[in-house]
Amino acid sequence: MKSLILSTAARLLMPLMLLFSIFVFTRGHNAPGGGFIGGLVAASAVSLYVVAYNVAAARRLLIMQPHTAIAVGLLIAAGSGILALLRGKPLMTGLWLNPNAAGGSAGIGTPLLFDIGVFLVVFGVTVLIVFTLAED
Amino acid sequence: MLLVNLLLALVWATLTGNMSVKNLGLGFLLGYVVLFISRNALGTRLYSIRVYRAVAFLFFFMWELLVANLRVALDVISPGTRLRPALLAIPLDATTNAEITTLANLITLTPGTMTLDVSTDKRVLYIHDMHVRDPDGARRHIKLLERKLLEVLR
Amino acid sequence: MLVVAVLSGFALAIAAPWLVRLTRGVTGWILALLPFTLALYFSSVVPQIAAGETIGVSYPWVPSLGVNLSLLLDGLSLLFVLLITGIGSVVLVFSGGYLRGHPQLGSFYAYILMFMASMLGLVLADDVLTMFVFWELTSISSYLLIGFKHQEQASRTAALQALLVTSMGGLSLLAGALLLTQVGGAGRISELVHRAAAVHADPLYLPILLLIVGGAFTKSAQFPFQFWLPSAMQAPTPVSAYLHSATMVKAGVYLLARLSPVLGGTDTWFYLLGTVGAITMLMGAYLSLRHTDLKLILAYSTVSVLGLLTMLLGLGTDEAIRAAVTYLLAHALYKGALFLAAGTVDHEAGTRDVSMLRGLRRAMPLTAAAAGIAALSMAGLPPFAGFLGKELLYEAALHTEFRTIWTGAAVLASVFLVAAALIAGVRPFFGRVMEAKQKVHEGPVSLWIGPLLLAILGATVGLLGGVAGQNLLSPAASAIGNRPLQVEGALFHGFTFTLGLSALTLVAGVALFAKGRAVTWLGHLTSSLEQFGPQRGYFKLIDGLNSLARRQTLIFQSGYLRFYVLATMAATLGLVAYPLFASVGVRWPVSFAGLRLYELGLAVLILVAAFGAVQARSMLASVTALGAVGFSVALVFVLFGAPDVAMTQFSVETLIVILFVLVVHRLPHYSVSSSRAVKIRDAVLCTSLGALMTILVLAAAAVPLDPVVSRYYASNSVPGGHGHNIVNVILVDFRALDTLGEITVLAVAAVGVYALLRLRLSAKEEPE
Amino acid sequence: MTEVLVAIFLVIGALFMLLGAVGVARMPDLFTRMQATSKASTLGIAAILGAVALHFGDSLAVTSRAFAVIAFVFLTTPVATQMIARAAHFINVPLWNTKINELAGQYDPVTHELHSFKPPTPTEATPTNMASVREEK
Amino acid sequence: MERLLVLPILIPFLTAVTSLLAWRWRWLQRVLGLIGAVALLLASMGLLESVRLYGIQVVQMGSWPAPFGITFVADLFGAMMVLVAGIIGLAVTVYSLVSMDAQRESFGYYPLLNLLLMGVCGAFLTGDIFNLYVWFEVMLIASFVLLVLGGERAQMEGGIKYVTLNLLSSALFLAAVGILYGLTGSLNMADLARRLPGLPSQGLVTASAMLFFVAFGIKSAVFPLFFWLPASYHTPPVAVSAIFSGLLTKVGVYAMIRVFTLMFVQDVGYTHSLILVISGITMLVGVLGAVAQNEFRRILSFHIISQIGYMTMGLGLFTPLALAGSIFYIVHHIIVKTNLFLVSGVARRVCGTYELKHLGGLYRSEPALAVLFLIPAFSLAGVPPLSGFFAKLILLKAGLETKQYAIVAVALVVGLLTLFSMAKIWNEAFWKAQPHGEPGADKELVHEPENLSPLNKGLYFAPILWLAAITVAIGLRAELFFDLASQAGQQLANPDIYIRAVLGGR
Amino acid sequence: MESTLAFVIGGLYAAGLYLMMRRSIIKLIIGLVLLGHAANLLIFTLGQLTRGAPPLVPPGTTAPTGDFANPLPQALILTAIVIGFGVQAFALVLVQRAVQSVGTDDLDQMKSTDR
Amino acid sequence: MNEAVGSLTIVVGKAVMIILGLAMFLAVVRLLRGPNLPDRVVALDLISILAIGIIGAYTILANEPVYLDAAIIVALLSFLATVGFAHFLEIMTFRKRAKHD
Ligand code: NA
Ligand code: NA
Repeated sequence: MKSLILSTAARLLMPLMLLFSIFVFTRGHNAPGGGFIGGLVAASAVSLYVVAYNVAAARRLLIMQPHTAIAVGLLIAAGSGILALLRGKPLMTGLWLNPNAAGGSAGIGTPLLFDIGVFLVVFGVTVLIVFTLAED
Repeated sequence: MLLVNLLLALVWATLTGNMSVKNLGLGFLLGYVVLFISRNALGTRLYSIRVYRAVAFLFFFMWELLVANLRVALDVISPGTRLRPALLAIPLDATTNAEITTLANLITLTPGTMTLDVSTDKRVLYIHDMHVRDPDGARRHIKLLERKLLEVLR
Repeated sequence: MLVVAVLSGFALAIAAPWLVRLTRGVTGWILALLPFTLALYFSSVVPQIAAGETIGVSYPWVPSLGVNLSLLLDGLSLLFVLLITGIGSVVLVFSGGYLRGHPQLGSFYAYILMFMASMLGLVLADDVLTMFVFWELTSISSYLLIGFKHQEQASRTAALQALLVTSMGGLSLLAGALLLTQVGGAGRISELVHRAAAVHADPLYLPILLLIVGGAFTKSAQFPFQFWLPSAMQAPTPVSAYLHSATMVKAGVYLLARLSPVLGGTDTWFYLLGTVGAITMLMGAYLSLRHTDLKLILAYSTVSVLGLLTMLLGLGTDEAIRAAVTYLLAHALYKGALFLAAGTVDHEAGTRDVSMLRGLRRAMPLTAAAAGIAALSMAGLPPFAGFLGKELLYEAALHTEFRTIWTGAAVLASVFLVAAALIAGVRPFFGRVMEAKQKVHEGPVSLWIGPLLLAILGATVGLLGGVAGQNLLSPAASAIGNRPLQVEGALFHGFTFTLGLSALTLVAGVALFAKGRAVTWLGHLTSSLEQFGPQRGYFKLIDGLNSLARRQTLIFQSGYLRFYVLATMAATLGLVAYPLFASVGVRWPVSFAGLRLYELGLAVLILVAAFGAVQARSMLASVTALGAVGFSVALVFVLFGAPDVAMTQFSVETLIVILFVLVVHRLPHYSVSSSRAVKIRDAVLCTSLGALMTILVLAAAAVPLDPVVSRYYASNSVPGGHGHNIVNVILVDFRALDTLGEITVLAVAAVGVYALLRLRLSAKEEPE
Repeated sequence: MTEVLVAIFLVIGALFMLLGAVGVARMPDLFTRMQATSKASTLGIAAILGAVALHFGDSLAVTSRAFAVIAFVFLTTPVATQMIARAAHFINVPLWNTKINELAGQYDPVTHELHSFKPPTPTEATPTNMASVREEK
Repeated sequence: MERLLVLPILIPFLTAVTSLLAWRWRWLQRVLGLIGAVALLLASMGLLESVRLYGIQVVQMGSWPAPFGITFVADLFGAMMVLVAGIIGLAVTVYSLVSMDAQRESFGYYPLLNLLLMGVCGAFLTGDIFNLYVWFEVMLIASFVLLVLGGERAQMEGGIKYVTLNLLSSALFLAAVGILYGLTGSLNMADLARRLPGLPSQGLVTASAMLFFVAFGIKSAVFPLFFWLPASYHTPPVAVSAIFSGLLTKVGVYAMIRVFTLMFVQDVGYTHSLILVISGITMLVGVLGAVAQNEFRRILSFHIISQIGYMTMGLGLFTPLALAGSIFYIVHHIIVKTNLFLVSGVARRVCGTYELKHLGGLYRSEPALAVLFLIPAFSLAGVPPLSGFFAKLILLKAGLETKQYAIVAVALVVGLLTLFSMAKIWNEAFWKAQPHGEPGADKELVHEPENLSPLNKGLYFAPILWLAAITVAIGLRAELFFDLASQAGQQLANPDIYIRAVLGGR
Repeated sequence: MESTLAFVIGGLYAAGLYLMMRRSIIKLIIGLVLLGHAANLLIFTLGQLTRGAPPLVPPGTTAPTGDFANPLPQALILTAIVIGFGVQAFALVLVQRAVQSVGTDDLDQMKSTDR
Repeated sequence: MNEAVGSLTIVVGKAVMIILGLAMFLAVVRLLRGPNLPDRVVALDLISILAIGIIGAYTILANEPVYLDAAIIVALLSFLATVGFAHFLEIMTFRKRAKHD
């Protein structure tokens, strides 16, 4: 049932898609993109693998199983907001390592952390749905 | 492995449009991660592809594509008259998955022909050809393409 | 102390089930200590009240709503309180014997104590809403007691009937009470009394009167609500004696008496209460002769007396009020005794059918004595209390407008009641000894002591009428009349016209009894037909209600999802379109200025693709069309400066298509389709709604929005949010909480998909 | 100069894509339609994104991304085409005027494995009739 | 203060996420669920207390000032609703510990329950109309999954209707938000309240108000938008029914009251009169629906609709007293209705069915349950001195004061019919002896009756007792609750208080 | 373009609702997806349309120069799209399970829980 | 529009948009007409390719390179959609056949 052409192409396409997903994700705060699209593209890469091979093979690729990715993502997203709470500020207040830097180069901040959470959740959710449906 | 990783770093740098050492380093790192993630996906054979030759071949091929497209244009405008579609089996000399896949893609991109599938034992390629007057002639044409490609790849 | 009196009953009710377990056979005696003690206490304040004083307490409950736990002890409530506690003691003792060994005895005591406490609260309440609270509690406890033999269908039906009828009245009373407090400006009856004139003058007087009287009539089984009371005889006899004769059914009468200073004295009051009372009196008296069941005879005679009391309150003259309080006391005593005696008879002889009961005098001398004395009182024979009451009744009837009517009715009813008294209280004990299935003998002391005490008390009241009149009845009458009224309670006033009427009544009654066999048999034949005028109405109403409910549910809850969607859409259309078109000044300018051809093309494309999704005949074809719609919509986002949205739309669209394919490829084909007419109807409705949305958008687009919020985002995105993509900064910073919710939705959806596909409950392990 | 080149590339690309679309609309059967789209559209993409690369020629980031798109489309379109063709075979999509069919009967109807070509025997030539899978009834 | 205001969403969220991480350890999820429920209750109590002491509480998420950032606001109404959610959350969690089957538990029941609570609390606290939409969706999707978790056929069929109609509602809600945004450029509800009166075309505002009405009307199941409720509420496990019955429709009512007191008060003559009429019809249709049913949970489900009518009646009357009545009624209803569902679950456990025809004998076999049924049942019917009586009393009083006699009459009649169907359940399930048919022939009897161990019994009865005690307490200490409700009603009737708390003196 | 999109929105609503009133369960979901598009376009249109100027702050500056598209509706739509994605995915699987357990896609045969 | 874009580009760009729109229309016609599912899938694939083209042209027209990312997304994902479609079409027949045998 496997298509040779597809599975061969998938080996090349998947890393490219993953790379693009990271690219889109990291640019997100300053250009179109972000956690959601990044997560979706990454999940699409895994989905392509599911189509080209099967779920079991795709599952072996993952460092983190989708369930865990969802929970960890949620935790990171909420945690980035709670950090502010612990610092006595309202929930979701952005905290930056270098808040006074000019023009968008403030370095790492909790909103970026938040976006990582979004990435993980979206990735986990999409992969989980695709896996479950494809295995059914 | 190292080669592919470097290649990915380069792709990263071009994507981000920043060729600085720092960005290349980041690209290398990311490439490493990506490769780690897809470690099972990449069989060993992929590494043997000489990427630059493939790229060169691709540019050559694009030219042929452009020229021969006119023929398709004619077909599209008057489909009924000149079409002699046929489904043909082409015995393969290409052996590796990468070779077969590349050949299959090229056949599809070549006007008038289109890959349908590869037999499970990888010995026959099935194609669709729109202008078959002589099946063996058509087969020969494809074999020519295959030979050229294998020259590049091997 | 008043509060303690009320609350102690509730407390003891909660404790009763445990007490039964602890004290087994003598629980009744122990529990009776409470009402007995209370009776003693209330007796001790009789002189105080007789002197015209009142005892009042008020605790705030929900003062903001005007609901206060205000209790007031005056002459009228004292009379009732003594009846409730006194008869309550007797009934508790009786119940211990009557229901000896019954497995549910604990809850029986609980209910009856709860009832007693509620009834005390009712008659002590000075606040109309407080009174309502206790009023409802009496209905509830009555319900639980009528259904005491809960495994019998008849008991359950009767209980429900009583509950519904009295609760209906209760709600009527509630509405009336609320209006009354609103109109009268006070919730306390003792204050409302002073505002009677204002209440009478208010346009809401008639509704208030009707609502409150409605409550009273249902509770006191007045025509046409009398039917629940005979059904309620399904309850154990002590309950019938206590609730459905001596106390609860008098709550309606009490209410009328209590509020007569506020609402009484008008023509409406006079005619309404007088007429209904008289009809009830006659009907009850007549029907009491049509039955052979001892309890039913007594029940109908109770109905009759309740009508009589209502009539008297309606007449409202000094004589009438005097008569009312006297008759009330007399009736409570003799009817309580008769009911309990009937219970003893039933308990010992195994039947309540008066056509079979004979000659029990030998076997049950004490019970016979109690019943006999009570019956004579009921028949109005001197020197018993009943005689006093009847005398005063005739007196009142003779001294009121339309006196022939009142007097005639009173005499006629009394004649019937004499006969009924003899049938129920005398005949079973005399004559040949009946053949019984079981050996008949006198019951234990708990069974006979109660009726005997009550009967003797009735005789005593008659003999010592002056004392009772002075201390109990006069204060009560004064409270009703809101003016000093003396009840003398003398047995003999000389050979007056009323005495003549009394004699005539007795003679006629005895004659009726003697010929009673015929009457009884006639009653036997027709009882099933005649009894159920309103009764049938009730059942018809319930049936009608059920069928209306079923039909309505079939229509609204049809199960057709498309009907639900249709109804929802129709509602939306109507509700939204009306204000939009009805109000002036809403414009929806259509302008195609500056439109580019490719934009128009894209718009057409979306619509064509959507139409394709509608028309597609296979699921996957719809899915491809859907994909086309999604891609075109994404292009709109591209054209108007929304790359983030476009990218998201493209990827989501793709994934949705993939999911559709993943799912649809295992589904069957479209198997069904609606008829053409249905399709046209739906299309028309949907097009209208679409047009409505178009108009809304056009109209809203014509109103320029204030860009201040967006400008704030633009100017704070880099300095505050440290990002150049404003949309992304909104998502992860300005409105990050939305995004948090959004990923939560995603996470739940994934868990849902996972659970839906993986969790297949095995047949064994059903959900709890 | 660049502007003119951009314009030319744009027009060529657009025309190729239109050609592909006309092909899809007009060609007689699925395979010939796929022939039309797979070529015309890839070439069209190449031309249009080439124009993009030219237009933003001084920005390496943009140019490289434009080429990335071209490369990706060239990489993926044939694969996608092949997948559709394969599926179409199992659905038994009718072929227009196709005299020579060496693929017929080569798919194992149960395992979907594809045999190497051997001349069809009469029994094997029976098409795997999947009428029920075809959508329109 | 700022922490208190966000705890009601953070606690359930963190509980859910940690439970997700503990996916494989069911016992740990149970423990976490219990801890989370207790914590939520404590936090909600603290929140109400601080609102009571210090007035309306406001937090600007991300420190972005209103109307630019998302505002969380707790006025008395909101805080009371959160408290009730906490109460119900704890009751249902404890009940679930014993009633929920192991399979559902290991497929994410506790995380889902907590995310539902998160959505509910978020909806009660947010001061931003789009954020409200988001919380609605969180609540909705969690409820979808809870409803169909287990995948039985009835769950599927009910679930389809529930999902479809609620998504329709969401679509309308979203459109309404879009229109409102297009008219004003703002999403902050206080800001909207300030801007809307100044718009040139009030007809458009009213039209979008009606879109909101339909959207929230579907969620709160008013006539003629209630169909999803009776189709689905009786299909999931009883603990799920219980929490749905308590909280879901009330979020719709809450939102309706919120927008129709804060934002849409321009054309009260049309909007609120309409709400009043619809309330009356809703009461009647709902209670008649209940009369037609013969299954414990279906009866209860239809009563929800009927009682939604009472809640919106207060909004329709639109006086401070009436609003207080609505609030009082909502709080009362949530506690009582949840409790009745919990009771029905025990009845099912003991008798093996929800069908009245096959139920019976509970009066003898479970006397404690009988008492614990009567309390909420009579409270539901408005029998004094329980909570339902005062709830109804306030509404009646408000109705009479505004001379809306028709609605008062309807409310009274519906009260009687409610009593009727509660008595029906009592008659059939408790008083009647349990019928002994041939066991195999009973299709409804899908579950073998069983005896409960003392521990299980305790876990079953503890939440029922807890809720019953609250019902009684509300009745006996009605002044306290009415005082709260009327203060909350005052706040609703004077939106300026809210607006000033959010936007400051501007 | 606002007027044009207004008609598109109306058309999408009409099509979506029409599909939701059909008997086939899968059309229900397709209808829901169309409704989602309609709502998103509605927000987009009413947030005012600006051609070709994404709300990005050019590098090196702190605020966008000149005309730029309104970012807030875009953020709202993004949220709505993602929520819609989750909900639709779930609904889709629900439909699949419903069809499997009832054995048909005919909604008219899924009414056992109403009566 | 942006002053950095010459008038020729604008004219050509708009014309190209219209041509591509026309192409899109043809693709949608095929999508709606079928007659078989693979025909529709091919049409959908063409639509996404056309979308890439439109985005590319618009990138020039609006002189806004950020749209290119959208084009990459479409290229990556539409491929997945087509492949997925084809794959599950095949599975569908596979299952049916397996059931028959
Ligand atoms: Na922030
Ligand atoms: Na606008």
